[in-house]
Amino acid sequence: MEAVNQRAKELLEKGEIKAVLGYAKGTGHVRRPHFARKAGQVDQLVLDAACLQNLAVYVTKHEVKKLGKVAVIALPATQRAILQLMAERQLRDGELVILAVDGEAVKELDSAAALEEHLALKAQGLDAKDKALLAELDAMSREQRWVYWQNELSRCMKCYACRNSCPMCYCGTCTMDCNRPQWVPVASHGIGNLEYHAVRTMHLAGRCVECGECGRACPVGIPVHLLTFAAEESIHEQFGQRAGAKAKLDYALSTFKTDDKESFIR
Amino acid sequence: MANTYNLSHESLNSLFGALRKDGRRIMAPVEAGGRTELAEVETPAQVASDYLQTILSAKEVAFPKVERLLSYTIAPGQVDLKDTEPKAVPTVLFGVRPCEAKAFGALDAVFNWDYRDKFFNARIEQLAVIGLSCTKADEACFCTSVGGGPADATGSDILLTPKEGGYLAEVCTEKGAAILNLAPDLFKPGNGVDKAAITAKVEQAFDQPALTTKLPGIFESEVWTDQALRCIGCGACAFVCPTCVCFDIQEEADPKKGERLRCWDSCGFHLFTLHASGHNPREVQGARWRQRVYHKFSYYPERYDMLGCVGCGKCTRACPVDMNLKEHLIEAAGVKA
Amino acid sequence: MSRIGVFTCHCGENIGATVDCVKVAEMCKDIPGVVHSVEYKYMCSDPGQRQMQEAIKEHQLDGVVVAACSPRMHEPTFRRAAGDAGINPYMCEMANLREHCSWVHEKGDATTQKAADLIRVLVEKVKHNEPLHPIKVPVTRTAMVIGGGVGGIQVALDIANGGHKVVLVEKSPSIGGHMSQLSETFPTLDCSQCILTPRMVEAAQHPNITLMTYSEVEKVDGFIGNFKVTVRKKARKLDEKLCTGCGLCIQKCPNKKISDEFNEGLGTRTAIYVPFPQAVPNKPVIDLQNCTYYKTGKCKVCEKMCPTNAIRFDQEDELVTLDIGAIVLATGFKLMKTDAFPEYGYGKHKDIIDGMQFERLASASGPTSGVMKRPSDGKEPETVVFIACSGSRDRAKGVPYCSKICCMYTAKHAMLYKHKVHSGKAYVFYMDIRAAGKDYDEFVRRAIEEDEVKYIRGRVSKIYEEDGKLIVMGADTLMGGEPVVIKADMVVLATAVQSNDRSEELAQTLHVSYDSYGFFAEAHPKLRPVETNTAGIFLAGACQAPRDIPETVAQASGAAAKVVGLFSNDELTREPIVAVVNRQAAPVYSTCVGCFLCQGACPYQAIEQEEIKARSGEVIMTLARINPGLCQGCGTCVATCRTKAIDLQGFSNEQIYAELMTL
Amino acid sequence: MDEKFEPKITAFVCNWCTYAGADLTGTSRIKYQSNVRVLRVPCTGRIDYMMVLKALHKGADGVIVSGCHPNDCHYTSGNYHARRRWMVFKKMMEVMGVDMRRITFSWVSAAEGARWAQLVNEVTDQVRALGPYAEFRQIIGAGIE
Repeated sequence: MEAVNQRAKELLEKGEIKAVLGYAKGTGHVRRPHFARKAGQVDQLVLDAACLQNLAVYVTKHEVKKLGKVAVIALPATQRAILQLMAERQLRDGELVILAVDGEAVKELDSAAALEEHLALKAQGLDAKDKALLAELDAMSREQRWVYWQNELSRCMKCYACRNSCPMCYCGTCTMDCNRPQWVPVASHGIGNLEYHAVRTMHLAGRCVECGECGRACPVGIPVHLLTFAAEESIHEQFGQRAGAKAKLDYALSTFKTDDKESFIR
Repeated sequence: MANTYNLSHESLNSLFGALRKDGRRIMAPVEAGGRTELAEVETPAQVASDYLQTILSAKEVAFPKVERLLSYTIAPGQVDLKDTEPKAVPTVLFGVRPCEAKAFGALDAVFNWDYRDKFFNARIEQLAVIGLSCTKADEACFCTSVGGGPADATGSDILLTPKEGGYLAEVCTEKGAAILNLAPDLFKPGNGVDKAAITAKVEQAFDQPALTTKLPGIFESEVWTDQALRCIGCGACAFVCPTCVCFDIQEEADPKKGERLRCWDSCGFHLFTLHASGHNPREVQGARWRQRVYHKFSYYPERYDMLGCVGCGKCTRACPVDMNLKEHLIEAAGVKA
Repeated sequence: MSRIGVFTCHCGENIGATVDCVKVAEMCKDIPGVVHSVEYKYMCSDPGQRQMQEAIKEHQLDGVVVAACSPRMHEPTFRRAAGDAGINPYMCEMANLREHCSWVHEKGDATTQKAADLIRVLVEKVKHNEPLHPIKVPVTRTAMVIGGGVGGIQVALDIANGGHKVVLVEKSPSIGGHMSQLSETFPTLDCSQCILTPRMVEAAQHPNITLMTYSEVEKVDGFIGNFKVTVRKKARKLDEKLCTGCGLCIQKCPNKKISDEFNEGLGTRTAIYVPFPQAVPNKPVIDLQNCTYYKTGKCKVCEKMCPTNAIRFDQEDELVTLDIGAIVLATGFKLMKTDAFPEYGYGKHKDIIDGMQFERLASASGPTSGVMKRPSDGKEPETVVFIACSGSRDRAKGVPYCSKICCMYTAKHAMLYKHKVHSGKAYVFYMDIRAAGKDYDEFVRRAIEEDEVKYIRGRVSKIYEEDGKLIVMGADTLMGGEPVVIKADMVVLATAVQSNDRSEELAQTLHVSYDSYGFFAEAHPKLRPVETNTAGIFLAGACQAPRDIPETVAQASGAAAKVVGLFSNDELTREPIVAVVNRQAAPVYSTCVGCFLCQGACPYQAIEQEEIKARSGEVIMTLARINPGLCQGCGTCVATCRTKAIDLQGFSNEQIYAELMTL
Repeated sequence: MDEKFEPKITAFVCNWCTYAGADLTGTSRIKYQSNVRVLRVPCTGRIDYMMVLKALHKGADGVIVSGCHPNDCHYTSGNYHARRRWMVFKKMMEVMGVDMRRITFSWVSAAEGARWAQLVNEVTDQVRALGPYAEFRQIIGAGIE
């Protein structure tokens, strides 16, 4: 951490960046995202196991872009999200300083190519807990899954914490906000919730970097991340593609193979 | 009119029975999958035994997240409009915290300001609140800074305060008295308990009158933008808030029929103030965050002579990025108590 | 509120017998927005159409639903009629009461109800229709023909004679293609070069044709009428303007032992060379792989010898970008090589040759000057075995399709051999004889009956060498599968016709589709055989599938007619069923976020970038833009777009949503 | 279950293959059950999964999505993109517990008039046997006070 902070301070002092985006102490034991805008504020930055949020959610916001060049203290999930954002042309090379943190090591990167190379060295996968949850879901009968999700989703009130905390949900006008026509109802009733989460999942399928931020953000504890994880894992299985791994866009849903499996098609 | 009684743990069972016999639904905090949620219960055993607060506030019993206002069918040449009669079930809200009980006053201020909202009032009329004083608090709590307290009886028809062997019951309103009268034997005369000694210590964190005075002068301050850099613009804070009343009217229709729904909304959403022209008077998240603060601490006092915040801290707990309201108010206005 | 008219057609008895049209028309009056609903015996008839037109005027209709047959049948008819009556043609929709209802269901209430439902859906759609206007695209009246074989030459000449400019691009140093390598042609046995070379010269001298030989297409941008094609002119290392084609450099080149492509490896050439004496243009090219100077840095004999100082060792490839209105692909084919056949010795026997090599052996301009000599020792072969279907119709090891030309050229080869070696014996192993064509079967019969070529119906399982002979082991299936062993001096394999090298790469460059064998795909196998699915790109000859010369030439003229037709207008009119990216007032500009995930989903590369700039010139955002010239209106991008920023005119989200809401 | 239950089937078909195929069914006078309502789109690539969900929302008991066979797409590759989208959508629906026996994906070419009739009959019979999609209907209106 000291090395990261030292470097961040240097960059700020030299005026190469306008802010450092990292984590700071929050309420109780919570860690919160934090923008250090002056060299003196860098010491407030902390980095420990309680730092969880995917900070990439901030780098596409116009409020943040307006600050000028920002350095991001990027844990692996943040790195993947930034790379995917670059592939989706939401960030240019050199627009950010990425202080890639993996355990003790820190690397300073600023391009998609460098990120891709850096990420290639690491295996991406779900943690044991989420794997177990997905397996549990998988083991249920179809009817049980329906009941499970209807039960979970009944709590959804469409606060959109899952959407807004997701680094890949950067659209200026979300499809939920499109009302001509209103494909997905605004109300958080049964069908409205089902359709919202189906659309959210489909929109993230092939783009989800599996950080799990959506699930963490949900104030009412709906494991919405399992939906995007299931979609992403299935895409990886079926097409071999993974979001957040390539500098060049490799989107599973705008590519195809002529021999994609179609046993389900009559 | 507060009269104080003692209510034993054991007598709660009978009280619940009496309430249900009277045709009332009992809503209380329950444990569900590691969360504390408000749900219908039949016996006190179902009520969560040890909880700080529910995630969502109790407002949904009077102001549900989606409610039907009217519906219609379209037949050739005519539209048959059907008013919806609010489904107001006699309800006892059991075990809500004093902050949330107090919050019904803030809701009432809006729903009965210029127009008396039929739906809200129908539900409130059928609602009785049995509050439960707090014996613990966390860092998000700040009721004492906004005129409340862990044992504040405002808004409760009966306020229970835990004590050895049961509760001290303060019957505060006529609705409370009506409950007492359902099972008068259960309420044993009693008093003299030092509530302050039993209940949680919540230090006053800031000087609210000073804050309210200061706010108009710091509207243009950079501090709101700075604080809101972290805000991701979701509606979690507003949806868990016991006093947030903003709603959106949605019409769901096809060529044969339709209905008009009222749904929770949040001023934190970018869409909230977006004009059809594309112009957005609250263009940046800082402006939206500021609106939330000002609405509660400046506009509410101006218009209703009360605060739009009860210091429950639900927003802070629900926030995915830890926007701590208390901390940010102090930082913005320099009004540390 | 919309003012919609519904016109229900009985189609005589076709609809009326099953659907209660009167009741349907009555039911439709109750649909909100419908102000006029009638039924009529034949809506498509003249009085039917007139009735609709009068109703449009009388009732001030702003939308029309014609409930009749399939829109695939009469949509243009009714749209035109609606347009003539003064409303936008695209405000007219058709409900398919015939093919999708009356013809497939029994008479009854359910069927009548379905008919009314189908109309209701379309009425809701029409309420959300927007007036659309045909898209006009300007046309550059210059065609590019890729491939300078007989097909390409024919296309070029036909277009040029039609009065339009043509750029003929050929990758090798000379035009002429495979036909220039042939000795004689079936079924007339006239000399191939004698009929082709005048055409080559005509093409070269035509004022409307620009030849670009030794050139390849690198990049194609744009769309029908407006392509931008980048061509790589490979360096000949020669100033073509100065070169007179005297050939002195070729004579003096010291490196003479290079395998000659034109003679299919049966002869040799020099490092500076023209492919064949009648080459057009008759200008040499230096083969960089084999030139002594490029290998060792010393030599330059040609430069010293050249009387006009035309040699340019420092010449580089040149990239030329051209404005082109239409492109014709005529890139031809290649033959499978003899080394593809393990049972025939993997091509290691010199005397097992392919059909094209035989052509060179038989050709008067070939390495043997037309004298039959087998490649290994130059002896006259006394027995020659021809094997048809070598690799063709072979699902296991070759290609499953029929190569089409082999039956004919094998007969021709056998005949040519017999004409040259009267005492020789010619055997043909075949699977079936496919000689469908004018005078084709007669030609084969002549080989069998007059020239005594022995046809054996069966496959050859093995060829091996023994005492200077090739032992051909086959079977005669017409004799009950009896084994046949022939000691041959030479074997000619009629190897399969395959798509040309790098044809898939070229297809990708041009964004045209191709089949699994690399042949370019036509837009419709029957009705649009010379068009590709990419508007403005056409096909001629064997690049599409195996073809013989008459077919290639016919198709070439067909493609040319398409191009000339296209060029007969100043601008093109296209259906406005295209996708559009929404635009809004500042500061939103569009709901498009510029992620460009749609680009990959577009089969036509129609999605471009557009920069929104501030007055200062600063780029505010980069958005997607659909090129209406390229877009074909499939709507794949629409379903891909997360923010619903793209919509498809004629099948918009609003329209489809409205249709769904009626269900 | 209602004895007279007749399922509502909504079909999304592409203009060039399945719609044309269904036209051929008509021209060939092959009869099939009248439960299906066809919505025409240019290409399967145009079919947004929201259309399928909306069809279910509006009370369809079964949905058919059909287009050109692989390699036959009028637009070259719209059906390939659609196929991928369906693969992911199907997986999603399965994870969410939607009854995929009610959503049928198929290829029906312009030449397969008989196949269209057969498909519609099979789907109609299957969905009739399954009964109304009650599970899905239950969530419509649920959560509204």
